[in-house]
Amino acid sequence: MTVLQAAALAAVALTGGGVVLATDPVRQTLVLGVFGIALTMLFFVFQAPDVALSEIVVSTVGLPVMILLALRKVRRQERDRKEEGE
Amino acid sequence: MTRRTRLVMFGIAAAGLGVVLIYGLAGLPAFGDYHGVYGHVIDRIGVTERHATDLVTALNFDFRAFDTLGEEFILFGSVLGVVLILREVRDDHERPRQQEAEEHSFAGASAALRAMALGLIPTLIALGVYIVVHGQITPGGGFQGGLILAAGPLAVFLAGRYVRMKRVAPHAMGEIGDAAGAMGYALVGLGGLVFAGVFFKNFLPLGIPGHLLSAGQIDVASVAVGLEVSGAFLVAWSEFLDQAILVRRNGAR
Amino acid sequence: MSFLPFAIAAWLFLIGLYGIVSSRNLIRAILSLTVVQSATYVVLLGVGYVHGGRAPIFADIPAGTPAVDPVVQVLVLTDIVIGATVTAMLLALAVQAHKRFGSLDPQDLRALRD
Amino acid sequence: MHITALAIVVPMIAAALLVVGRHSSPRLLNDLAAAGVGLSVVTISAILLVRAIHDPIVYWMGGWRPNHMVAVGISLSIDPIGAGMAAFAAVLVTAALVYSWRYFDGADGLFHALMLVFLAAMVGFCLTGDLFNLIVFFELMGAVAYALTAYRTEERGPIQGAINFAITNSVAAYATFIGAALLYARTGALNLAQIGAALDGHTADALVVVAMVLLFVGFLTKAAAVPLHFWSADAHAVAPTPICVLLSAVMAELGLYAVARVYWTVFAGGLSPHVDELRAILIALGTVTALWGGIMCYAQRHLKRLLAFSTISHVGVIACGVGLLTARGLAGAATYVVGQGFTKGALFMLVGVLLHRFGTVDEFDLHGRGREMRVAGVLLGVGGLALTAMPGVTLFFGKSLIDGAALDDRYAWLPAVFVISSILTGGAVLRVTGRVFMGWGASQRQDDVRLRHVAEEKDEQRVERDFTPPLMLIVPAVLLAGAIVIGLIPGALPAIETAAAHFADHAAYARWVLTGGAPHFTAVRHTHVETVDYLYGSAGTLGAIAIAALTLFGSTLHQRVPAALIGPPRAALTALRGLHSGHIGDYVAWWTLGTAMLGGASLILLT
Repeated sequence: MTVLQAAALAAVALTGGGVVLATDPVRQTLVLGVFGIALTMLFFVFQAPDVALSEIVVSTVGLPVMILLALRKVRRQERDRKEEGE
Repeated sequence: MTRRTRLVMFGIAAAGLGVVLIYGLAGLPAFGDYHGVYGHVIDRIGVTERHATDLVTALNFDFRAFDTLGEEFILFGSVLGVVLILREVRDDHERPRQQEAEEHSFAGASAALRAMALGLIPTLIALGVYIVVHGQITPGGGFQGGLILAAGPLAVFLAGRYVRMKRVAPHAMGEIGDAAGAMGYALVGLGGLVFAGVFFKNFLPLGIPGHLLSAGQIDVASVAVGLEVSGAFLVAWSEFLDQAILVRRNGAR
Repeated sequence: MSFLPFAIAAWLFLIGLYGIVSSRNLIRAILSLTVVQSATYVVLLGVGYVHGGRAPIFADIPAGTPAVDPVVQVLVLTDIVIGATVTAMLLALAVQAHKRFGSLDPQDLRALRD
Repeated sequence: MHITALAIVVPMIAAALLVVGRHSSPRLLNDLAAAGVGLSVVTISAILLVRAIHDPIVYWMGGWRPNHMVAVGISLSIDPIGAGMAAFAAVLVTAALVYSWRYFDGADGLFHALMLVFLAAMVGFCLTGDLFNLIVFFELMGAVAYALTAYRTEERGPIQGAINFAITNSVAAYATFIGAALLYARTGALNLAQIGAALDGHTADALVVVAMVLLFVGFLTKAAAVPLHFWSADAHAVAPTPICVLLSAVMAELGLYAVARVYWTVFAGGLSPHVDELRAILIALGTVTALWGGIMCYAQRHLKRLLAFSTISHVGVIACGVGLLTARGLAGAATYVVGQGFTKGALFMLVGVLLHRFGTVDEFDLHGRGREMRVAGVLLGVGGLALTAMPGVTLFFGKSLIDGAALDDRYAWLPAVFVISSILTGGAVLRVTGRVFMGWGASQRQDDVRLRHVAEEKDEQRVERDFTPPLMLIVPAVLLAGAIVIGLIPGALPAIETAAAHFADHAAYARWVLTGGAPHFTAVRHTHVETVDYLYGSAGTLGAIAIAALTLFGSTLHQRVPAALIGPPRAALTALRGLHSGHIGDYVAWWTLGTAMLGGASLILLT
């Protein structure tokens, strides 16, 4: 195993744990993006460029857009509910 | 179960599952020592018989094209699912927040960001198309390219124009692209059945390896997938976008 | 050292499960689910790797060059699409759940208790 | 055969067309088109079944035939059991589509499109001969089912049910991915026959056993075996009725079909030295599932949840049939699947009739309100009796075969478990029939709080109506007729026994798939229903009638029993019910525990 591969694996392990352990959802989304980039690097050093390309488009554009919009909706709902309650 | 009981039970169970997983994975050949027969056969016949140089794409759209058919319909079905799940909210009791809908600013998009995003659009589209049609030669293919293509209209939104994005990529158009792409992919398979006698059997000229119009059905399949993926992601994004922008009429404002 | 990729896959699988079990926010559970899934990518690609092998793209390398296994890469591609779409659907469900229950904490989702 | 792939691709293309035209096409067109496509898939599957009975069919996608016994493409490997399951699924999807003509007032093209994709997924799942392809169709089935479960998004139950369904089943699917990766690493193959051939002659080691456990756990999650079942009672209880029919009558059974298919094609050779231990594990699992489901079923008053738990109980019985790991047990399981599928489908549809009419599915709310609905009442009663595996119905013949297989294998106590399952599940339906359609028994339960979801939820159709569309009764009547008659068709049972024996022929499967040559099967000895089977069958039916009568008319009985005798079982039942908390964290924790236990037991006993 090359140093690059070991480093990419370590990055995946750490950021993967980070996604789970991050408390704030927005921060978690950001960590998820970093995790996606770590996976992409791993796929590159595993000689899988097709997979790496897929992973990068999904994890930097495809999913974060949806997650952030969903979070925004949730937050807005919470605010509306609070205003209604007052 | 209380949270505590749940976590204790999970802790014990996870330790057990960890042992099971490690036992199983320990039987794998050492990392880097793989000599599976399937990959070798594909390496041998992929270029000669399919005239494709990217064997992953050749597998995806030819040898194992049938898997990809299932995959495309997972995408298709899930996006229908997103539409189905979020559909109720767009009826009469919700409407776009006026000021934001007309000139939506995404997280305080500055002028510089807008200019950048606008500049991004043609680049994204060109890159997307390139990746879709070169799938059989170099890394990439319908899925990756399609997603990048869909990011074009998304950049319009980043540039701060919600309504304009809806005009550039109306919801119905995304939906039709999604369905037509999925169907197109199935039709590639059916073409094989009609013209070559077997479902997904190549019925198009193979061309010269490395050239744009090579590898038979792979290119057509890749374009169909690209269409589907860009439609699918547009629909999904715009559903979530509607969610984030629509508000209840009887709400605070 | 040659076991490292697989050990990390097991770690991702279990830590992801922990994230779902311990979650007080559905969106966090959904993101943890993607971590569970990434374990499958690492196993599959780890299995098909060949020391010194090139990517299975014979555009700029001569035929016969040792290459890593292309089959597992196709499986991972399918896997990624499945993951992204299921995540999208779950996010939509989470948005609806928040609308109906007023909360994303699984503890507050109480429509189904026996 | 040229039409082979059409069974899968025709519903897919139709689904895409329905989506393209969904904003303009009228409801009637969608209904007719979807049902028409369903019927065409029934026809294609039936043709495949007839051909496969003659000789199994291998269809290599893309014309990629195996290269020196190495599969480069994906095969559909079609034998009578696979084709029969596909036809069975297609019949039930078509029935559900016809039933929903009048059921869903608001259904648009989305519903029909998703149903057709669901159909394509199930047919593909039954016919494929490739491990990864099997998993892809497994996921496709799941993805569509999650969406359909959440169909009524304006209510809370469906949303939560769909979330629990999707998360649990996704985790399960990821486990199957790892299982497939392990087998691919060992054998370099994805075709089931080729993997099996590569594993033959080597004693199974930890890798093979863990791969098997991960695959089985994935499939058993969809089948809803205890303790991987928690999601299913939720999802089956909240999905719209036509979807419940498919989840309960087809999808759960397909999970067990996959266990059987993968065991016999892949593992039967390598695990043959440890077949007794594996049998013990699977039968333990099936027994717990059958009893747990039965008890929970009888304890319900929410009718859809009641039927959901009854499916879990029957899944336990079928798991025992498969788990005996003999051709006879498998034949019994296959027959049982058909009988239970048609019966359960009809029962869900009849509960749907009550929901359509009265806007509730609570047993006590409905007390006596069905007196005018004679047809529905008779049908529900007949369905309840069929569910007890009364002698003569298809379920009875299936159960007899499994009983026989159990006695062959020194599991003499297993028939008693099945009788208990019949009594509890059939008795629950008979109890409901008596209470709702005859007005027997109490209209209130004093000692029990109302279920939260009944109390808080408006049901899927809150309006009350004074009519029932005839189709909503005709379709379940036809299904029930099928559930009663199929086992009586001359030659049907021997044909199933032969098909099961061929299905279980590990070596022959590898040969006919990889070489394409005609298989040489050994002659199959057919069995007969014996007197003791009629005894078991009657015991189930009479017991069910007795327990239903006791519940309805013996309300003062429990006051005469000493409290010391009644207290502990009641506390246990409360505890058991408390486990079904609806909390996704609980469910995934249970899933982990179940997987760890199954994996631990397998590693200890099978290596």
